[in-house]
Amino acid sequence: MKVRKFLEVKEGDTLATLRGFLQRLLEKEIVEALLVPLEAPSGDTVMPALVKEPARLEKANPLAPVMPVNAARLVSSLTIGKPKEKIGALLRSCEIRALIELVKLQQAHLENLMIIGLDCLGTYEVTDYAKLISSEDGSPTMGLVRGAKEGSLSPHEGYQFRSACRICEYPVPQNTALTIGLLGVDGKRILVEAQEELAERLELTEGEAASREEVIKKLVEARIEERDRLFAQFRERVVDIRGLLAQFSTCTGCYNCTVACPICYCKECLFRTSTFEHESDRYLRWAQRKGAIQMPTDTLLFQLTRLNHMVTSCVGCGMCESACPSDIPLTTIFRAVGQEVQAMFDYLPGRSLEDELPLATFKEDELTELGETQ
Amino acid sequence: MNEDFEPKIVAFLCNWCAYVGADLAGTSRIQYPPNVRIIRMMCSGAVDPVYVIKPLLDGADGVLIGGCHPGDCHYQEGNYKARRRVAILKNILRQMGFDEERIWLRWISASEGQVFAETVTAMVKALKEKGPNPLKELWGT
Amino acid sequence: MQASLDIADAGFLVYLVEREPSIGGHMAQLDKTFPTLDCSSCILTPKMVDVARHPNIQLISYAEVVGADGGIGHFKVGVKQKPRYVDVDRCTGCGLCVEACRLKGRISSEFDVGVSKRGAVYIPFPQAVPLKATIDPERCVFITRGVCGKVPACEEACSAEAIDFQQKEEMIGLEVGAIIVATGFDLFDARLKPEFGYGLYPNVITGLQFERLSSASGPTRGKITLNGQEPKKVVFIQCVGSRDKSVGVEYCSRVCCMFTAKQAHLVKEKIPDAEVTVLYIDVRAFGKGFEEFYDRVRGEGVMYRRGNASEICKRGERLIVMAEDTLLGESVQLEADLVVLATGITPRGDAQDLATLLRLSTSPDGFFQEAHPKLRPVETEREGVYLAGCCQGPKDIPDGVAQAKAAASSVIIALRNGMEVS
Amino acid sequence: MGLRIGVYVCHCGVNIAATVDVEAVTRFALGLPSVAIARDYTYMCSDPGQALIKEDIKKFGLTKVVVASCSPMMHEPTFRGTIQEAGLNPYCLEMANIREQCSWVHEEEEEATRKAIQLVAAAVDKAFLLEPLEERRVAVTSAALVIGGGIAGMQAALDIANAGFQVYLVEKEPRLGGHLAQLDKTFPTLEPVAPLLAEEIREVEGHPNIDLLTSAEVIGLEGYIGNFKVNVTDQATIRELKVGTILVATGYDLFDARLKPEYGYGIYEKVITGLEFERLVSLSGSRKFWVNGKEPQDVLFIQCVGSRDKSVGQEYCSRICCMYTAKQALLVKEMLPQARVTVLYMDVRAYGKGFEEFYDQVRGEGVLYRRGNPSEIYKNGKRLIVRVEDTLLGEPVQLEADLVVLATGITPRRDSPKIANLLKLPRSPDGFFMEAHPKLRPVDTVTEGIYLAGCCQGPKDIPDTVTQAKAAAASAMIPLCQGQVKVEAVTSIIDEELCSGCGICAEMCVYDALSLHERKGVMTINEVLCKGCGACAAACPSKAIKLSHFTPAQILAQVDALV
Amino acid sequence: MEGQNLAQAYRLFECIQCGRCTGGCPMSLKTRFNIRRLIYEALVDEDMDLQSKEVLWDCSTCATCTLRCPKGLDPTDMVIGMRSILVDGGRIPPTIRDALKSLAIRGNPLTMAREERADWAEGLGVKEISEGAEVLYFVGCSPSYDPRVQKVAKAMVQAFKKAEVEFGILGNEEVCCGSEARRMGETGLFEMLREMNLETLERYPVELVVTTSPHCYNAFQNEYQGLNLKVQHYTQFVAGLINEGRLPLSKEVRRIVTYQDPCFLGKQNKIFEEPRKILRSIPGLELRELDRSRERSLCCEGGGGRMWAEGTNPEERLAHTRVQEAMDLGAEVLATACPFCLLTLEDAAKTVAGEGGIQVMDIMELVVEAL
Repeated sequence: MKVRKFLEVKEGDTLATLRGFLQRLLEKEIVEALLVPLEAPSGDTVMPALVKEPARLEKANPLAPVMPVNAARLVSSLTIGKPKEKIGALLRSCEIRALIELVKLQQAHLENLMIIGLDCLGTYEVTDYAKLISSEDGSPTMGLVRGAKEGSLSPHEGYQFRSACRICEYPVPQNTALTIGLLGVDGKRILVEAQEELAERLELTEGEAASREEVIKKLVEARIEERDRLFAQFRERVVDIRGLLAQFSTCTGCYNCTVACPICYCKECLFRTSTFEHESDRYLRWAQRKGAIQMPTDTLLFQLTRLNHMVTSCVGCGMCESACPSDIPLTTIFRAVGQEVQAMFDYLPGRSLEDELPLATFKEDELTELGETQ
Repeated sequence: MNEDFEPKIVAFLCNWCAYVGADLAGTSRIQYPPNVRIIRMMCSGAVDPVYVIKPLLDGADGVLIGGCHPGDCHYQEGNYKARRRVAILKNILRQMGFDEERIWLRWISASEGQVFAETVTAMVKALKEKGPNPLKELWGT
Repeated sequence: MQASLDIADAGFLVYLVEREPSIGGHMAQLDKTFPTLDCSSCILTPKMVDVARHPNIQLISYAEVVGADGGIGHFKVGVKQKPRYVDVDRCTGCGLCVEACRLKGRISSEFDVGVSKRGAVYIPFPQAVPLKATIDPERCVFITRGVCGKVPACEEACSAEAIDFQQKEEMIGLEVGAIIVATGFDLFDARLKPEFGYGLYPNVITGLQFERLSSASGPTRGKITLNGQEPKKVVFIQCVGSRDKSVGVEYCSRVCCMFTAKQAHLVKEKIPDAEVTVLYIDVRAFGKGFEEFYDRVRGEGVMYRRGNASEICKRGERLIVMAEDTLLGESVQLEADLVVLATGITPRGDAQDLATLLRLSTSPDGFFQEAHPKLRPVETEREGVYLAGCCQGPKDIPDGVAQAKAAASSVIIALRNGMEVS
Repeated sequence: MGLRIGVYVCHCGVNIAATVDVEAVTRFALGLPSVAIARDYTYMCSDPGQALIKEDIKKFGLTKVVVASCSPMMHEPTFRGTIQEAGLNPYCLEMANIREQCSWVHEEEEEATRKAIQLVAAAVDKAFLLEPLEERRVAVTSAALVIGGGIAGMQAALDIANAGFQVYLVEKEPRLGGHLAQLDKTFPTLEPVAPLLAEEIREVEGHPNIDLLTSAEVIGLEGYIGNFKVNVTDQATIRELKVGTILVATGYDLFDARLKPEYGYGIYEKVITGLEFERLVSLSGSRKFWVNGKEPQDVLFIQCVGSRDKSVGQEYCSRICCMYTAKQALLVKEMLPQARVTVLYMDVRAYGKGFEEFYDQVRGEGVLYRRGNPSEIYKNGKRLIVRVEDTLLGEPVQLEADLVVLATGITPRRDSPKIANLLKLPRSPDGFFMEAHPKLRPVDTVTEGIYLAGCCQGPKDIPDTVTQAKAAAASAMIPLCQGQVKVEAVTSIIDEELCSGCGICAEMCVYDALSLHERKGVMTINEVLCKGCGACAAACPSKAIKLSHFTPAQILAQVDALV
Repeated sequence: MEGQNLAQAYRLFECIQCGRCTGGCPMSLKTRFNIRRLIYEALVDEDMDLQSKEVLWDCSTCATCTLRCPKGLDPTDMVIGMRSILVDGGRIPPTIRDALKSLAIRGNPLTMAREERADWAEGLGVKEISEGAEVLYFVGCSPSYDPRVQKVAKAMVQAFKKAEVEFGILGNEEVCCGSEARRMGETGLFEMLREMNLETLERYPVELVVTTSPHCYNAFQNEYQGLNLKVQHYTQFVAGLINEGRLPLSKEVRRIVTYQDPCFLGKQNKIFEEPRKILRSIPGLELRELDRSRERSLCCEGGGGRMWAEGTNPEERLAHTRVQEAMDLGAEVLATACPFCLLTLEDAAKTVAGEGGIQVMDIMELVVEAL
């Protein structure tokens, strides 16, 4: 049974307390290595690192509201070869959900992996975070941590969270072995949820966070409101084919989205393989036939195909959009389209390992009207 | 309806039922409009969504996928796979503002030459009502 | 066909002699098969093509066996090749001659059981194997009367110059190690039960005619209509020419219960508001999936009434089927727009001649007699001659196929042993 | 040498030429890149037509051939043969169907010609990308395994052995014979079973080609058609057998009459099953028939006990009970002419050869058939009372009986899930093993090289079982006769460089042809098992798996040419 | 034990209860008479109470059940057997009893005097067979006594004479053929009458017996074991005469005629063509076929003793239906070739069509019109 315990915040320093807690995980050999964001030497961002030496956790900063990479990709690399040592991975909700999808796609394994989840208070684009941290206002982190108690998570003035975070309904991680909670918890303590036996080894204290559920609910409701507003805007934009073109026609075929996406697991994207390599005279023939052809070719085909491949598994982390040089609103597109397609099969990506991937299964008695003469 | 407009249809037909049905329409000399171009597949379950999107982006006005009736698949379940894929694809395209009714999935058995001809005829009619694929003009295809 | 394929696959040369212009038999005429409702031609056509293409099978169609001397390992079989009046090497099966024939649409089609018409030169059905035209010597006016315009229309139409009125009957001598008899069956002639008015009322049809009517490749393109009208009340009558000593058919035909159930289902499927009634004595849904199918068909609203019809007459435009519902213990008069007679399976008309020819015996029911009813169901009294399919007794498709394969097994054994000796 | 394509456009007499401007199509083809030669001819499929292609292949050094004519369903094999004879790989052929799907369905020449031109262009573009494929063959171990030593297994074993092949016959029980050994006489001929069976067993036991393993069980299976490895144990030792084909003849169980408590089976000793009746008659030596030392006056047979009965999960008909009941009723009547023998039935299913005649005979001897299936049995004093509605009278009646015989149905063997799992055999909803196709492949399974015989596939009487056993034997010995099995040339192929090993393709494959290579982390394909449907390829996002001859590049090239 | 005995005697165990007998039974259309159920009750009910089964007298012994039975059983015979039991037990309708009594005493069921049997022929110059003739005309009871049917007998005589057939009648020596007696369950009486007729017939060296009634024809043909004479129904004989050109039909009879197949002639003896042949030979006559004809003809209810028993539903008569069907065809004449049909149908015609409506005639009457 999971129990809810607390970690007393020492000297009002939440980050230090958290670092200490993580060190304890290593020292007590609860895990043998930890994947956790460390502050970059430049100090203006954080990057995930696999840490074996507890002392190196002095630089750990899981609270920094920035996510240069969805770490599910890294967990995939770490576990696809089935590690012999137990690895702990400190992840945000969207990273965990992506990981669940990757496990179903056999791109990651959960054996010898301990998923440590952390309440996500929202993230800035990498560039915004860098600006914020070097600005005079100081750390963009602590204001958020302070607001966590009431759930009032407003971005720094003049800045915005990433669009994915603004509409994220999952600030609290699921499918974890250990959850570190900040929402609805007063600043003196950090909430820790774990299996009873694990919790006992962690030297935690008893306590209560009575308003936590209430705070989370309010937060999610606000996010959903924002989400639906964005979706509605999107749907208005794509009522017809012009909308489709408006969304995608600026694609430059850089494939950054596929690189940033935690779920795009193909070794090489189909569109970068020989199938879509053409001889020069072929391009010329097309141009001849049609008068003009868009170059690079097949960007629209690429986007629609990627949508088709990914949309059922998209967890909405928004990394694609962050990576897109053409500012295509990929988060909204994938989340909005995904919502309906996923509903067709009652599928929520990242919800559970039990749910079958919609593209990997089918039923004899479903969709029976399709194919019959109308 | 634009009577002069002749829609272009690409059809993916399974080797065992629909393609044979199309052949039967021929042997039975059942006439239908010449707007359809048939590509033979081994199974409707082998029709990749890319194959459907590609012609539409290239300016085809409709895509027809023909498979065996439920339960009749030569490969047991290929047509069910096709059905789910087409359902997902149609849903996505519709949400992206593309007219999903340009994609038809139909079960046509080897003995249904007439059904094949009727399907093509009906599809041509429906596409004439819709007019040309707007991508043709807008996307320069 | 199945037996040929198996033996040929095992590496032996097979001569397949078929009396009709095309192989395929009765199954080619069916629409769907029970209980799985597979489309009959979808599963049969590939098999026919396999036969035609098999390097070890030599197909001799439109020919008849006229004698078989010798014994196992060294039969000498005489085959009479009937003239098609079409050079099969040149004929491409394009059908231009068929279109051109002056008698087109004038001769009742055997394949469509009279539901449609063909000409004197014809290809029995679009998937025929071999896909070659044949001229009906009894109907072609050029053959019977010696004139057909200046040049026979077919000859004029044929660009492959395949029409050949000079063709004569030919005798072919074959030497074979074993013989399989798979000559099939005839359907009971419903005219022998005059009380049903078959032949008198156009809307009293047989089960096989129904198949052509409901087949997508049939004359109505799968629409169940009579003179363009959809029947709203359909009555199926079972055991027409089965289990009936009064017409000398004592045995059960084994397939009618299920083909009727299937046809009743098809009516319900194609005309959902039709009232469908099946009159039966015992429903013999004995095979795999049969009872389940029978359950399903009843579930779809097909009314099964126990009591076999006694008579059909007319009231106005409608047919009246007179029967006793034996469960009610009352006579009933059912109105019908269409009555389908489930005619049973009978030995082929020439079974007795063939039996004499091949020195086989027949059982009292007129089918070929197997060596032992339990343990040697495909062997005959004559060593080296085996039975497959309905020539031994009524059978459904899987049982027919199984028996063909069983006969093939016996032949393979015989041939392999012969090989070792020589 | 570069790509050199030859294009051949057939007139098919006037069949194509009347509607399609064949010369225009040919001229067009000649202008396509890589097309070395394009010709039209009256009948491409005729010998001179084929000769033309063969000459050109040599003369122009063609690497690919496109034939525009009738449907590939008609002549693809023909032209494949043609180019093969001229030294090309048969898969370097592409056909454009300009007859069935063009000239025969369109009347307007301009449109039909335009369509034909496009079809030819698409065929040329696909031909451009065609790759030679190999029709491979794998060698077959010249032996067969038969699982089950009942009548089906024995008959199959004998057939295969008689054809000269080694057969391993594995039987779970210490002796051969199965259920048949328990029967007294057969219907409808009333022949005693024992001598028939004894002869069959003697033949099996004495056969030089049959290796008989009794009290033995199959515990492991790997491999595929032609090359199965089977582990068989007789409890003490494990033997590995190498066989080319496997025949499953594991038989059936009888329905447990206790599952219909309303009949009081197991409570009343005078309520017995049909099989118990057989033993009773066998033991009493067909002379006297006693129940508790007395001749019964009223014997009642109840049909469909555990058949056609959804309430006990047995939806299907057991096929044999009607006739064995008729036979048993007749036996009673013969032994005790004065006894009243009644059969309670729903439908009498006397469908087989001589069955209806036998049923007529049985009734003629005075066996009373009453329509109605009983609801319950209870006791009144020493006699049994059977409550039933006589549906022909439309009245409930209570019948007295001294002996009630329950015609228990046939059910799948209790261990069939285990066998199914071991041999990877699907089962139909009724629980019996499923055949590959209910109509045309009644003894094959979806797994090539594994065949079904007898009641493990569904209820059957003796002749049907023997027939099916022989049929399965035919299927099982064909690969042995051939000595090798052909592998489908058009199969899926995996690009290991691209494969991420996600396994979606394996989820799509109904033939179990795909598996994850543990070490490499990529999928591998068993080409012997692959049937070339392409479902896997359609599911693979990176196209790391493709269907050969129908690759994405080839199909997209066709699309490109057609749009 | 009645049921068991019947089951044994009539092989009832072989019945599969398919219902074809009842389904085709004309009486089952209007009464509770259900022959399939009677068979079943005999099988399953050991104490079957026949005595209360009034419906047994509904059967007209048309034999459709027997003809339709797929298992070769003879339900008609079973009904007769059941009636025998009733007769033995004395449970019979009074009208039947009178008819049987008359048969026993007077040799006819019509309670007419034996010595008046040949009165109808008075003045027609008909020879008695004792005077010697090749053809014996067996007149039968109704044609001898019933004024309506006598016309048929007279027509016969006229035709015979025209064709110069050398014929004679038995006169008062003739007794009933017994067919109806047997069908009313009096097997003993039937056998007695048969013996009498056989004895009479043996005395005369005739070559051919021609009957007016299909019932007599049937009895001679199928139930007179030991009769070595050729027997013909008049339709056969007359058709033969026409064929041979011995009976020229020269006068036009401009009438639309339809024909009722009598059960004992058609269904039971498969004589379908000859009556039609005769009708078609009459110049000017248009023959229209009833839907239910030949093997599917509808019984008039006159056979099996039904001339003397009303049955359980006397209001509804099949003859009415039949007349109506004939009228719907537009027929002016409903022709038949059986005295019972003639009487029942004519009765019905009066009720349905009234006087001056459709006419019911025997074929012979039409023949005579054409002479």
